[in-house]
Amino acid sequence: MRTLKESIKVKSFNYKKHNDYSWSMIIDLDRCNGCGACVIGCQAENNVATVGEEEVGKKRNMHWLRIERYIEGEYPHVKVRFLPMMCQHCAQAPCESVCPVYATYHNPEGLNVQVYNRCIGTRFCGNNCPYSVRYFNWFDSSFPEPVNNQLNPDVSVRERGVMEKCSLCMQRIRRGKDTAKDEGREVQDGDIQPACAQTCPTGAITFGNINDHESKVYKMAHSGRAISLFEEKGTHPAVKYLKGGTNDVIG
Amino acid sequence: MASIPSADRCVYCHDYIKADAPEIVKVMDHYNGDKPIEWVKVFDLPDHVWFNHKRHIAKDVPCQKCHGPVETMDVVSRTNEFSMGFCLACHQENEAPTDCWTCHT
Amino acid sequence: MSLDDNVKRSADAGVAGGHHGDVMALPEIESFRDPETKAAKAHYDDADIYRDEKGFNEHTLRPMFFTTKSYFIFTLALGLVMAQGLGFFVYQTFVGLGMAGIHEPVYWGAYIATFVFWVGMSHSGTIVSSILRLTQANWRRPILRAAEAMTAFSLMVAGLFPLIHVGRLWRAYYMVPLPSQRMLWPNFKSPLMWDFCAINIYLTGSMTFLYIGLLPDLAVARDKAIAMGNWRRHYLKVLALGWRGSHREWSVYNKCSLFLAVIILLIAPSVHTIVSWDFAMTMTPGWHTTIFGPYFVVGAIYSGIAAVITLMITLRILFNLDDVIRKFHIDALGKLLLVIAIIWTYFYFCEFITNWYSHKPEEWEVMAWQGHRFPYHLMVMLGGSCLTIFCLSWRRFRSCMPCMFALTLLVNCGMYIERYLIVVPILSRRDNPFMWTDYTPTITEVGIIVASFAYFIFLYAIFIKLFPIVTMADVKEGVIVSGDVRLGRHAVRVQVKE
Amino acid sequence: MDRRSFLKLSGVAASASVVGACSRTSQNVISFVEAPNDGANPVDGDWFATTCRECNAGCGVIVRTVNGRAKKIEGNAIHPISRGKACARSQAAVQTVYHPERLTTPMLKGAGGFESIGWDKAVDVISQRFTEAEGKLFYLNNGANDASSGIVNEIFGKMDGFLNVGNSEPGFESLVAGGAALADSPRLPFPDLDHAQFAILFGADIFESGPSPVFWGGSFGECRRGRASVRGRLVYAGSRLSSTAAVCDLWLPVPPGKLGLLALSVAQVVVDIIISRKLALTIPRNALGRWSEVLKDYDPEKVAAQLEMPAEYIHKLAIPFVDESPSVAIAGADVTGHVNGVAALDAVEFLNMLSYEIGREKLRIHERLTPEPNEGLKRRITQALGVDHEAQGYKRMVELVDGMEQGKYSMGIISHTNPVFDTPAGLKFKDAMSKVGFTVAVANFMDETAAEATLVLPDHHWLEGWSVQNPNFVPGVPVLNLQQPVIRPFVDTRSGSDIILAAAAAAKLKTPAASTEEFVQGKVKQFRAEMLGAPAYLGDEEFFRHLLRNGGWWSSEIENEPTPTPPDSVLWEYRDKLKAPEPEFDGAENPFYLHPFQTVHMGRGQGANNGWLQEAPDPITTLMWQFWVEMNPATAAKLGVVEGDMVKISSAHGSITAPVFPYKGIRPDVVAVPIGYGHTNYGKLATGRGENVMTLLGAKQDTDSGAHAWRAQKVKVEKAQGRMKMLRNAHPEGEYKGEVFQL
Amino acid sequence: MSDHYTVLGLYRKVETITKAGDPIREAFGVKDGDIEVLSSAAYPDGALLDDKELLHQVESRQFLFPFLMGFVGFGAGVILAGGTGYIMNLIVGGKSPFTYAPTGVITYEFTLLFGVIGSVLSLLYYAGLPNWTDRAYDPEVADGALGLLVKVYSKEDQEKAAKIMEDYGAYKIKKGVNDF
Repeated sequence: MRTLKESIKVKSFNYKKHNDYSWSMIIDLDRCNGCGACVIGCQAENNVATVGEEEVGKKRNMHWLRIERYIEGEYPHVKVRFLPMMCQHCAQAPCESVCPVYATYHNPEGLNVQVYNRCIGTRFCGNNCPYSVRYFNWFDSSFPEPVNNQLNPDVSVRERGVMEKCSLCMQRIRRGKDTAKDEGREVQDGDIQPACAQTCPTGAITFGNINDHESKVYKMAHSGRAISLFEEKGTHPAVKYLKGGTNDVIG
Repeated sequence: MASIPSADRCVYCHDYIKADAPEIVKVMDHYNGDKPIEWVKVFDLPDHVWFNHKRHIAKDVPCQKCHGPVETMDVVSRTNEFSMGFCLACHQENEAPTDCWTCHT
Repeated sequence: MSLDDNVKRSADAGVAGGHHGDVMALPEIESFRDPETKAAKAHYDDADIYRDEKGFNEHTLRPMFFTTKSYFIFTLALGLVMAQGLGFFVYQTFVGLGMAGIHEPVYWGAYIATFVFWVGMSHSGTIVSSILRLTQANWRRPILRAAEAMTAFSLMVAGLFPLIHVGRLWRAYYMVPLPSQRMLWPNFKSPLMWDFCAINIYLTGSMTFLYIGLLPDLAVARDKAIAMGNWRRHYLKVLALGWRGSHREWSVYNKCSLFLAVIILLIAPSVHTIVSWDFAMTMTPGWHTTIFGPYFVVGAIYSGIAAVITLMITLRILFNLDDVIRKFHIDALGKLLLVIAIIWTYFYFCEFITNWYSHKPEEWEVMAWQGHRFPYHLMVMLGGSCLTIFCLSWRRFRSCMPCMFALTLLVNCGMYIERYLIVVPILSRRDNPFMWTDYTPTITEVGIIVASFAYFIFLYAIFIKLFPIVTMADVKEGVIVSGDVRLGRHAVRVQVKE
Repeated sequence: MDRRSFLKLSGVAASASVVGACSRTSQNVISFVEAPNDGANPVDGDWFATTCRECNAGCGVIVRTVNGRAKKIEGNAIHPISRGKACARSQAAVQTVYHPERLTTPMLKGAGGFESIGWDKAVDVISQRFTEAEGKLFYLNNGANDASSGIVNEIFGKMDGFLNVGNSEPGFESLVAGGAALADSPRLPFPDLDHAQFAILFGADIFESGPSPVFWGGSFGECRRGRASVRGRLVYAGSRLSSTAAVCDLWLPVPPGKLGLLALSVAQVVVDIIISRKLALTIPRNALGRWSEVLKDYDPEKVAAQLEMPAEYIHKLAIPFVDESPSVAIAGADVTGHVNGVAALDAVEFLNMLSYEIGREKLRIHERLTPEPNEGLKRRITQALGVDHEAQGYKRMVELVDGMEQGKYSMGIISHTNPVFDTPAGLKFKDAMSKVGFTVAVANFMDETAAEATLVLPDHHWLEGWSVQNPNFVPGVPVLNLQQPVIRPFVDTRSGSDIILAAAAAAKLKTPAASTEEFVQGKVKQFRAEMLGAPAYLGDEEFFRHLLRNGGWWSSEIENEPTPTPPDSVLWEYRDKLKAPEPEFDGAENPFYLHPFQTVHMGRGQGANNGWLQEAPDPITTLMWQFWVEMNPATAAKLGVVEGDMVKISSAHGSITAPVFPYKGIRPDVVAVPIGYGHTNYGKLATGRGENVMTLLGAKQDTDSGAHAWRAQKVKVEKAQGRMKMLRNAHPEGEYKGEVFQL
Repeated sequence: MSDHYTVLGLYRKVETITKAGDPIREAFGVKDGDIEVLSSAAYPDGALLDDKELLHQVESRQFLFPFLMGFVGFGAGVILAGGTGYIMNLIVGGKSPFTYAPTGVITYEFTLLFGVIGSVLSLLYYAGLPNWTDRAYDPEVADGALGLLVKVYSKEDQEKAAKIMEDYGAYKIKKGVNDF
């Protein structure tokens, strides 16, 4: 076992040098039509479990991304809005500082990383998230024999008692950076797509590195339409939403 | 997670090189009988760890550093315990990323 | 009668080396030593047991040495209740936390409310034993140990709940700050780590406080056990550390218990403040208020003292210690409870009016929903505060044992519900309206919570049988240092200043 | 793929296993005997292009396989229909390959139910049946013109007793037939939403059902925010605020069946505007005069009462239709689901023609009027696959059922469709089917139809088999989709078309090819000459591989050619086509209109046995694992029911009970019920969940196109006892508090 | 070194024991540490035996234990809370690896913990307590008797001390060797 002296000598991972990436996602609420392709795409990519009927009755469904549907107005002037809600990867994440075992922390690339095998399941982070986007494995996720062939080998399958949430498809980011490093080039904009951004038919979800000023994400974030949810809570989320168009267009 | 090349690769040469060695015969039976070979994993990482040989080879880390002096062994045995400390120590010495998501996604 | 008469009387005490300065204050201790002389009517002398110390020892050690058959039946029943709780807990650990009723936005439920309740109960010991000891309130003497024992045991029960409600119990050792090959340390910026440290420190602190207080009585119990040849003599001999009651030991002992009282007095409020910071440090509307620290501490003292009264009354009845723990003590505790009830109601009203008046949408949403959904809960809580203040202000009520017993139980129920109302409704009506929900505890949770109460009482039952429950050393000291001085036509009880 | 070996374990099975296996179990790694053709890349996995066959839209998808196991399906970036995207159903299809309830062995219905027989015995039985039938057989598939329908057509096409039928989605064939009524060849009128600035959707739930939600979703994205300068605006007219209507800017709750009337009144205003503003159009002056004279009695003031909306709303639709050209009108299931479907469709066509005339060069607007250059190629590819558009639709289904009643067919092949479940009760398909001596069901799972069939053939999953597919919904570009096996068969199944070929060969019938793969290569070779933009220097084999790598052939060059002027003869036809007949309803005495609709996850019911699709929350109701009926809160109050109470919906043909979901976005006199629930024999997850709304529908058909008028049904609704817990994702009060986010 | 002899005299009343204290002391010139009085309750200092000076030097140093241990606790708290944060070097919730407030909370807790430990140590050290050898003691002390214990270095002195105690009203004398 390393002595205390050795561990102090540790050259800790120096953040400043490496954070030329700051991943962020922009969701254009004008384009989202609530079709749910992203929900299933995320589930297929990240081995998210289905919990069955009676657990869903207890509001324990595990989708990392949910489409929130709000209704406004009375008949016949009814307006329905869709709001895809996933982990916002806040810069000042209220969930990170309360975890007693560093199971979730903010990595130098602007992601709120949830380390599944470090989590002991106190669920304090789930309580502290104003967006309620953290999901807990109440039971062991059941992938019966033939179905487990579909599991994605890059993502671990979580045991009961572990908190999980949208990881902005860390494994795809890591693969994108690896292939870029193999081919000896920088990561271009649009090179890396999380599962939801890749499969969104209307192109509502865009992903990219907001530090590089030519990226689509940067232009959208500074397009004046960009808002972040619960801005007054000061969490500075990395996921921003573009306001939908004004709906009282006609009349 | 690494994998084992398919049996037809072995057969390509061992059809005639040391074809009588008992182990080689076992491989040939499997190939001819169309039965896939069930190798027993000697080096196995827990399921919550994602290991990528490519990055280590790119940094030309010798196989012996982790797998031990394989060239001297005729039956490969596990020399060092693949614990987190083992990997972290090496990562810290060589300025490799020690970020949690490097190995735990 | 001039003052010097008093001096003459105390002079009769014939203390060797009269040249000491404070001889005047030394009262006559005749009454205690000599059974025949009947001193003037004083609080301590009307009971027969005080005629001689041997009788006193016999009387107070009876609960420890003689167990009736009903005691075994009672502990067996407690054991059964605990077994069913243990069964649920083991099942929940192996099957998964889904057995409990908690779900997505309400991640903490009845378990955490019970955890806060038990940590709250633990403040009885510190308040009674340290504050009263430091302020030399003489009526504290017989109830010291019972209250300290309650602290230790309610903390032991409270310490279980973080383990019960944690998701992966078999990985909970990640929180222990020991170096390991993983080179990973727990996160000391998290209120849960402060909880972990505070509760463990408070547990060691109160166990030490309990044990140091117990030391002289262990010696007395040891001598009796050796005399009776009772099986308890082995562990009593070891635990008494060879205490002989020499004056050097007494002097050092008093100083040490003084230090401990001060330190425990500093630890106790910090523990419950840190437990309240589990909620206050979050940004959930309704939790994120600055008043939570003092509010929880006063709530803890409130439910602690109520529990002490309940306990004293049960001890009086079960082990007929009514001449050791007198009505006068319950009355004094009742007055203290009245004061704390007023302070607690003040704090509760503060929280309510700030919330209601400013009408901040997200905070008022919870309060309104809480009101509409939990009317009877609110009633019990108000019962806990208004009713208490009213009843406790009557001396006749305070000295009627069954009424006090019922009232203090009501107070504790009110406090439990108040903790439940802090944890659950605020979580179910949080920021994201899409994820609002309702939470009701399941049979697993109820089973485990009931088992925790049984576990507390079980610990207490075991403690009573293994260690003397009344602080004999203090009571004797009380008798020794007290005497009575004639003031006009009355004899006034007086105590030498320690 | 060299030798086809059925080694179940041949794939390397070192897939991810459960986290936290504390004991250091020594797993073993199973290596391939022969490496797949281009090597199995264990870490990153390989991507293969194929075509998604969950519905007939024919989106091109790429599939990631790691160690011979399919892991993820994603859209093929260069495919013209999917444009790199995929819908929820295609993403969830990857799990059905490894579904525990997949059929594994062919089963023949003996005395006591099914008993499994070997593949060879199955081929013998079928070939023996082929010889007996001498062409008196029918082939029924789900309306897709792919390799299997092509093969069956080429074998039995010439024989007189043969009938080729497509059980395509309701409301779909009217779109085709509607186009046919005005043009010489049946084609779907394709409005170009991508470049439109203003769109009126007449009951078109194109983002959740319809031919391809992925394509239309992409177009919607482009229309809304594709262009930096302008934001496209959409208006939805229809009786229910579906998730398509939710994203439009305005919802007009028009009474059911009256959409044709609305279209005509908008057209009337548009024609008046054109005349009053004297816009210079290529339409001759007298044509405009005649049209305005025909449209005179559809003046907004006259029809406003019937449409239950203020008259100036119609003006508000028409004015932007002209000003914000290019504008577009899209007809959907609400239009075609009624008896006057085709008439309404003509009105919408007329609107499109007018908008095309106004914004001539900006739009690739109207397929019919602009015969694209190699128009013949698309039709010839379709015919080459042996399917013509008359095969589509309910009219042919009725003909098939009558044929079965009269015993005209001694044998039938039903491939990948479930008519017993998803055809209306009025058709009585199940009884007719029992009259056919021998029916073969080619399917992946045991469903209601396969349970009725005499022989069940487990087919390859579409990730494991060969096929070619020509999507009949074509966005103006000829497409030939190729479907290749991306993984080896997971269970011991064989391709349905291979079995038919083998049986036909055994019955000494002329077969186009020895196996489906050969047939596909043959088709590619046949059209190679006309495939513009295909590299000529490649040999046939390399060319086939090149197309396989792209996922099929489509020529993008054609798309951006300038559109020629419309022939005058066509313009005159509108004169007598413009009419708005009154809609007729089955069970007219009942108070409520029944509004069956396709949900985005269940489709017509194929998705019901998929755990992911059942658990995905429905966009509008956010309900999971649940069947429901939507009702306006006012109606629910009148009936005295609250959310979760059961109600009984009955019509002349049947009755169902369902829990109520009060929803503000529906007309008070309309009751909406999702299709796809109420399976009786479709696996553990689907059986017994909800009820089948199709059992309420009669057999009323569209007068002109013969399509099934599936929304022309009126029902009675009364309170039944019992309640059901609504498994909803949204909170009943929280869902109205959206302003928290200041969206 | 040479063995010593102890005499334990038991008295019923406080007055009688106070009278016996001084004669014994003058008779043998007993040093302060060799005479002790046993009682079952804490009598105020000097009430039974004039040993003010004896306890004085003890009293002055006893508070040092908790005080010093408090400092040790302070150090432990800072190292544990702040040090581990620094070594782990993870940015959590926008807070820097080393943060003052949480370290302060943990330091407060550990200072008090070590304070408790210090005071217990001071008790055990100064009272010389954990000493399970059976020393001169009589169970009756627990029942209220007051014992006067003297340590002398010769048998004769032991006899003489026993005789003096008896004169001053000790109702029971116990002699022992090497058990002070």
